Amino acid sequence: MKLVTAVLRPHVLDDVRAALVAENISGLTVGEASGHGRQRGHTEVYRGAEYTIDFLPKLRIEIVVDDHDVARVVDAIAGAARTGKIGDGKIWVVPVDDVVRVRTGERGLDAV
Amino acid sequence: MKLVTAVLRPHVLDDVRAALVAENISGLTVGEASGHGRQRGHTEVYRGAEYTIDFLPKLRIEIVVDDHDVARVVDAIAGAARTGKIGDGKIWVVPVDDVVRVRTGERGLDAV
Amino acid sequence: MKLVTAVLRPHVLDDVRAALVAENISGLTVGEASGHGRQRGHTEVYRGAEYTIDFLPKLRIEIVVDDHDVARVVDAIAGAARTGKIGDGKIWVVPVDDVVRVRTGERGLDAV
Amino acid sequence: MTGEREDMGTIDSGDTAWVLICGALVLLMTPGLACFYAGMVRAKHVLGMFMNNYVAIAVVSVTWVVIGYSIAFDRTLGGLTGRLGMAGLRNAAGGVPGFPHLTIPPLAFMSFQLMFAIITAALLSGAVADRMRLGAYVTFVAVWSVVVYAPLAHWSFSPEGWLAHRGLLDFAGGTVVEICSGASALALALVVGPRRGWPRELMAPHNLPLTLLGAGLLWFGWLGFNAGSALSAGAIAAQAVVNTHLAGVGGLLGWLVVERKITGHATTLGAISGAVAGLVAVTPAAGFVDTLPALLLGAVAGVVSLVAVRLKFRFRYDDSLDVVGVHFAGGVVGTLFVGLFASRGVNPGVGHQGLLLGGGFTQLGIQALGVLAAAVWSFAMSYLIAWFLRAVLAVRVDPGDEVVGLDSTQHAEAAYDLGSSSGVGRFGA
Amino acid sequence: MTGEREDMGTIDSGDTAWVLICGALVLLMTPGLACFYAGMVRAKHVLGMFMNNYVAIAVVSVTWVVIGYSIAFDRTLGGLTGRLGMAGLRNAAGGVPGFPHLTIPPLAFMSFQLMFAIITAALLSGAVADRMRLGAYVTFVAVWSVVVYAPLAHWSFSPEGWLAHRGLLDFAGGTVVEICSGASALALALVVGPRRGWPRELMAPHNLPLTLLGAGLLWFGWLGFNAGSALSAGAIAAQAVVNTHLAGVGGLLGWLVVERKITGHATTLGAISGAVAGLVAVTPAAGFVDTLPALLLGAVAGVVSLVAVRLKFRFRYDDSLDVVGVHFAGGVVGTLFVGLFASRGVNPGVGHQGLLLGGGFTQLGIQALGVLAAAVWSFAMSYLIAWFLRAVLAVRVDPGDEVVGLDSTQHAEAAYDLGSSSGVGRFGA
Amino acid sequence: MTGEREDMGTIDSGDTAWVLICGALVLLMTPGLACFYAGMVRAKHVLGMFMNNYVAIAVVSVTWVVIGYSIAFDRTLGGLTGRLGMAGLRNAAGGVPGFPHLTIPPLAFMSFQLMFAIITAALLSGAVADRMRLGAYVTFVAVWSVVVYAPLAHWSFSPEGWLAHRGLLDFAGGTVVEICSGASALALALVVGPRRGWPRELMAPHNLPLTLLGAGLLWFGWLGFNAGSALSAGAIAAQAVVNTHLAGVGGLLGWLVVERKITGHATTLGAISGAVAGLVAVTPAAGFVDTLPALLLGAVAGVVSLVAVRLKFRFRYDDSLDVVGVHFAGGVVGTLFVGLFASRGVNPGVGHQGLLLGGGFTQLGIQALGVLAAAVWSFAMSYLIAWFLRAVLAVRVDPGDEVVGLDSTQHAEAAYDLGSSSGVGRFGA
Ligand SMILES: Nc1ncnc2c1ncn2[C@@H]1O[C@H](COP(=O)(O)OP(=O)(O)O)[C@@H](O)[C@H]1O
Ligand SMILES: Nc1ncnc2c1ncn2[C@@H]1O[C@H](COP(=O)(O)OP(=O)(O)O)[C@@H](O)[C@H]1O
Ligand SMILES: Nc1ncnc2c1ncn2[C@@H]1O[C@H](COP(=O)(O)OP(=O)(O)O)[C@@H](O)[C@H]1O
Repeated sequence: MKLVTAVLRPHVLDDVRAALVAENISGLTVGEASGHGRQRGHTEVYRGAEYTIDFLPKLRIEIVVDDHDVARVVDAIAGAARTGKIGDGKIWVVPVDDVVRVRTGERGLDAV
Repeated sequence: MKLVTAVLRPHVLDDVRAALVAENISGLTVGEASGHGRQRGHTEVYRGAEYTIDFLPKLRIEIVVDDHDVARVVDAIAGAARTGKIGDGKIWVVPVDDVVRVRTGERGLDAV
Repeated sequence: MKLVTAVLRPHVLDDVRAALVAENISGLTVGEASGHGRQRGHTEVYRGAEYTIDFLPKLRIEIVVDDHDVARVVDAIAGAARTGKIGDGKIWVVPVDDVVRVRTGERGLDAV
Repeated sequence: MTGEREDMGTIDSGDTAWVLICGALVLLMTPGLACFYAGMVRAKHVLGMFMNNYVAIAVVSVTWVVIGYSIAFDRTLGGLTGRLGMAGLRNAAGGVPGFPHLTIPPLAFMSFQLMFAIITAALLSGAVADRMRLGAYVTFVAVWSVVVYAPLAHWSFSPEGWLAHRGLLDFAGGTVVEICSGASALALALVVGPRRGWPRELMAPHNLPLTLLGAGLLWFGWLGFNAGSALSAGAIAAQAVVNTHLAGVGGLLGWLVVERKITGHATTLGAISGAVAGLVAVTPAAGFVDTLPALLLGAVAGVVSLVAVRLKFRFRYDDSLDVVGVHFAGGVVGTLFVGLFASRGVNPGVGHQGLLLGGGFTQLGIQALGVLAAAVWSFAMSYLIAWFLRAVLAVRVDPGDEVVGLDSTQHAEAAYDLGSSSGVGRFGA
Repeated sequence: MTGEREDMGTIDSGDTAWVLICGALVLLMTPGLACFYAGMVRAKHVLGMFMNNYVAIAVVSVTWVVIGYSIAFDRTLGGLTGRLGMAGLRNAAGGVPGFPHLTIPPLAFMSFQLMFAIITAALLSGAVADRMRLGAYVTFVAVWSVVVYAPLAHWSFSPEGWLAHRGLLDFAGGTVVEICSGASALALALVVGPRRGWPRELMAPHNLPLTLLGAGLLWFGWLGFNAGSALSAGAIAAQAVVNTHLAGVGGLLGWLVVERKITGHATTLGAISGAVAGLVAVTPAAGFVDTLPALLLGAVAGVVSLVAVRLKFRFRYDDSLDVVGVHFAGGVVGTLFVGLFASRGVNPGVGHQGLLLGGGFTQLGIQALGVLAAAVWSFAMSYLIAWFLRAVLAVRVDPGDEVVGLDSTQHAEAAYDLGSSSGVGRFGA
Repeated sequence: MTGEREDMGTIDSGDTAWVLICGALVLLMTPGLACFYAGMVRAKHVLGMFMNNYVAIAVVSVTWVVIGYSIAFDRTLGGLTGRLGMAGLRNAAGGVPGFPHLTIPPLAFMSFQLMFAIITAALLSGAVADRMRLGAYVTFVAVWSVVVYAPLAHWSFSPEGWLAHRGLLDFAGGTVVEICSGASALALALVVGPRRGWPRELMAPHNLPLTLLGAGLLWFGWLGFNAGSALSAGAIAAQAVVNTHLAGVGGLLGWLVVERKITGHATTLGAISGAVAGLVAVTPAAGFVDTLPALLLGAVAGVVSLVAVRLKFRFRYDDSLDVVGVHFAGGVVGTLFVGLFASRGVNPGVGHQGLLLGGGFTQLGIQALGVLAAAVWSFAMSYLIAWFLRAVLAVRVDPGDEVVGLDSTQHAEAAYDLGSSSGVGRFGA
């Protein structure tokens, strides 16, 4: 199993979820994050003083998937989240030793 | 070493921490997250318009542990967080190459 | 590739980022977290009733890096974040199978 | 400080204190409205909403002083508009045409009326939340306050205006404030177009406590809005206070009861939306009807508004914060209601008793005329102005900016920066 | 608008303006209280608290107009209750029995008193925060406002009531508002039972700025609450303003100083809790005592409240937001204090000088009787009503809903949706 | 309740109602200021700011009653200070020296003036936000209110004070409130030193809606602040209301227009900063100048303040929330402006017409003298007091505490605990 983590623009969540549902993936966990990269931040002005905000709001999505679903999931996310402009984000994949479903205690693939 | 990540219901934190303390685990990092899975969201009503909220509030706990503590830790968390109702959440385990304690620079097991 | 995750004090972000820039690392993702460990929490008082807050605010930084950058990155973060007092935090390193840049679909090292 | 009281003949200090403080209460309604509205938008558009309300205060104050007041309250030109003899407030301290028995300084009257013009303009911002360019909004409001609002105020509020002259009873602005803001808002929303993603996307309020606090300030201010319109501190003002309050109460209950029946939930946004609808509806009626009718009026308005706010989904206009559903609907209900329940016992200024008090259809007819005139005038003129503006300048922000949010893109600010001291970092016991 | 001032003989426009605006200030206290309370609950119960306050406005307004006012202020039946001759406000505009020299329109008096009934009811919501069903709360408040509050108001506020007749001095409601709300809150809290997890779990305020703002609105409103009770704008009103303010000041300082001594910290919640305790305590005294005694009274009340709010942990009743500790304790202190410092020099309406001004124990005895009567009556009757309600319907929400929060489960809303524009996303310089 | 209106000879109920309610409005300004300021600091220092404002209410109330009022308004000692005959408010109910024709109870005057002293002190907290120890701040304010503020109030506000005697026109405190707070704030900021990390670090407002709401409350209260200073409800009060409002409007527009030109953005913080600057500037002028000059004055002040707030970066004093840039600058502009536009037509109390109204340089000279005297006195004395305090006790919190935040370290509280019910957990449609 793998853990797919994606850091994306905030407003793509709906589209990403729809794309995942189309791949029969419904479980996922989302959190807020701030990202720094090539995308430029913006300027804020308070009483005439200008400040540069370097970090931009991002979503961070985590999905545990079966090994042979990884490619499909990554493609689905990337496809739905792509705007083509700098700042679309990253997806990374990490190996997972084990998964547990808390409710039942099921392990491994059954738990996903 | 392993990184144990648990996505749980928000109100179980106290119980989970107590269970971990009983296992002599005291270090952990917590964050907020939103989860989507089999558990159904709820409906909100604003001036007569109904909206479905698909994501539910969850906690996300991370603990780096020694390899031979993994089983105990996972069981402790799962035991404390289980309500038996859909939505209890998931725990996953990921291999860790190295750990550093920032304060001292200690590495590996000593750093946990 | 590796994923370096660091849990640090909130106010070190600027210094850590500067240290990373010095190492030619500019991409990173940050989130808020709460940490529990040896560092003692603080007390709050509401209408004479005292409560102990066990969790302390932390930052959680994630950086995907090339294998041979890991050591430098970890050292840079640890160096910039160290105050020497309990509660400085942890850094852990996890193996990464693959990375994708959403914008372009680039994979692996090119995507970082 | 002077320490001495000036003697101005007919000036009554109690009446003056009353109207001045009521004017202050009405002024407070605009910041209250800003909170009420801003709490309802999404977190990235909050400051845009505040901005629209605060600039409305500024812009309308200028147009009112420069020319609006004169159009509204100088001697009439055929009942249609005031002359320009009080432009720039020339001669404004001397008296108010049509109000020979005024017991307050004319400037107190002028500024009380100014606050009305402000809040009416500010209400429009709710219909075009989250997308209208500040420059376009400012331009619209400036033109509208002179071309649409001031003449209508003349018709209904100046005793020499054609509607007032025909006997229209509009105590504190059912036509001038409520119908006008509602109809103008509809026109504006139609021309500006819906928010990106509406109605598919969830656009839930980002901070209901702010909205609820704003509603409290509105309720508070409304007592001054309506009862100050008595222009004196006596029995009519007292009746107006009671009626205003009870109509708010009726609206709150009316909305809640029906909402609970329909959706199974009683919501706080529903409660205060109903209250505001009741307060809107009683605005033309506050000093003309008796106590229990006012309570009834509120309840009716609460229910009508609950239905009316749903119409936008059917007719597909994005009146984002329901200016039409609350102010237009409530204003119509209230203005007509006066025709049913106006009572000479409550106010000797009532010409014809209401229909249900045995006065026949006369007053109701006049009220209906007032509704019609105000609605048509406001809608048509506002549509025209908005349409013209859209032809000559950009009325909407860049679509990308709309996604990112008005606050950072238009105003270079962020509403909140709660950092790590909120929520996260506070687990544990 | 009428533009003319009606002449009603004895009506004084200054007094009328004063009482009307004070009534508006008292109305504002309930939204203020809503903020004060809502800021203190956890983020998932915020709207539940607002709802309880806003529906209290609505429900009590209806019961007051329908029957409560008549019970409180119509001609007496043996000093125990008013008759029902003013039910539905029949004849209410004609005058107020026992107030022959009233210089304000009777409806102004009626609505000023209505605002008192509202806030007293709203206070109860603090004792049963985060767990009581809306339906049960509404039912309780409706019955309580008629059966408990209105008769007590008759006893103390109507000159024909038995307590007032015996010479009880209660300027603005030490018995009627403060002791009554405190004792009723205790009864209600006992019957409803504690919050899940109390007192083990941390239940820290979720938004202290909201609470602090609410406290500011309360303080502002309290000036009207107390000084409006003079029913005229003169020296007694001025004295009441000064006393009210200084008692708030004394309470703030009293609490802070002792708190700092005990816990090592001066907290903002402590500061305003002390201020509110001082304002509570001066309520019965504002128009009867001199300036420095008022300051002293506030300080005493601040310290007493600091101690009293801790009692709930000892006696294990979950008076969640300390209605008992602040309002009951403060009300008792203040009502008795009048017996010590009442001064004929300040107010010719004082029958017996206070004990410390050489008037002997007479007034103190009467005040103690008032305390006792108000406390026993309010507690016993409220307990009875609550107990009865618990027997016939569910008074608490489902335990699961209590964990998830009232806002989403009861009201289908979320207080906040600060999304990604708050905090996160704003690192950096 | 008394139900009867006391007759005190020259007391006018309308004037009394007016001044009492204006006093309440001024009281509300301090919680309003607390919101205004607290929204501008970072999320970890919010309660520290609220605390400073609320304790200012308490501390200054005590010093004012004990001795400050007497220094300010008792009979004069050579024009420099009042005597101590009204210490502890002895004889304070009997009259106010220099105000023989007062138509309100002297205690109403006393408490109206008290509110001025409070807000002036509270303003100082903005200059030393996020770093000053509560104990040191309290001590400073207590001493300052007696030693700096009260004498200056005597000079300008008591007709027997040397500045007033020379003909200084300061309607509601351009010297006493605005210049004094600004100059004192500068002294305090210099002695206390800058915030850790200033000016390198981003110290953006954490909650602009709170700030914007606070500004709304300030604007509302300011109408009472300025127009209440007429001490009667008549034409001058009406003029003061109009002028005050229009100056706020002018300031808002002035700032916004220039800001947009310079930075490309019109910000909400800029809008209300300009409005406040306009309100500040009109404070000395409200009852002395005509309507259009007031609007102009506001616009000038808005632009001047926009420039003045930038000076701190050049001269490297951390006047954190711009008390100097807004209040000092605005106060100077407004006080001098009176010398240009003071009009006997508006207020018969004006001795010399303003320069631009043909009165020559006399009044302008007096005004300049007032500016100078107030500025030098306030700055020098405040510097002295602050310097002395720094010598004998810690004026700043522990540097570590400054990083962690005043709220948790000093007050053992957290401003927000929005938990999982905000933002996160609310994705989806
Ligand atoms: N090396 C990295 N490790 C972790 N997150 C990264 C890394 N590089 C970029 N990110 C995340 O991806 C986001 C987008 O990256 P950016 O370089 O701005 O654009 P793009 O992905 O289009 O090249 C960043 O805001 C950050 O959250
Ligand atoms: N494949 C997954 N990857 C990551 N998180 C998941 C996944 N599936 C579920 N989750 C998380 O677990 C939570 C509970 O899952 P859900 O299916 O609702 O109930 P249960 O775990 O009881 O079967 C979800 O809200 C989500 O946060
Ligand atoms: N085993 C662990 N797994 C995950 N996070 C941990 C672990 N131990 C500590 N942490 C994180 O590191 C932070 C600092 O740890 P602490 O023990 O307080 O100090 P130090 O790192 O200086 O020894 C904690 O607040 C927590 O967020």
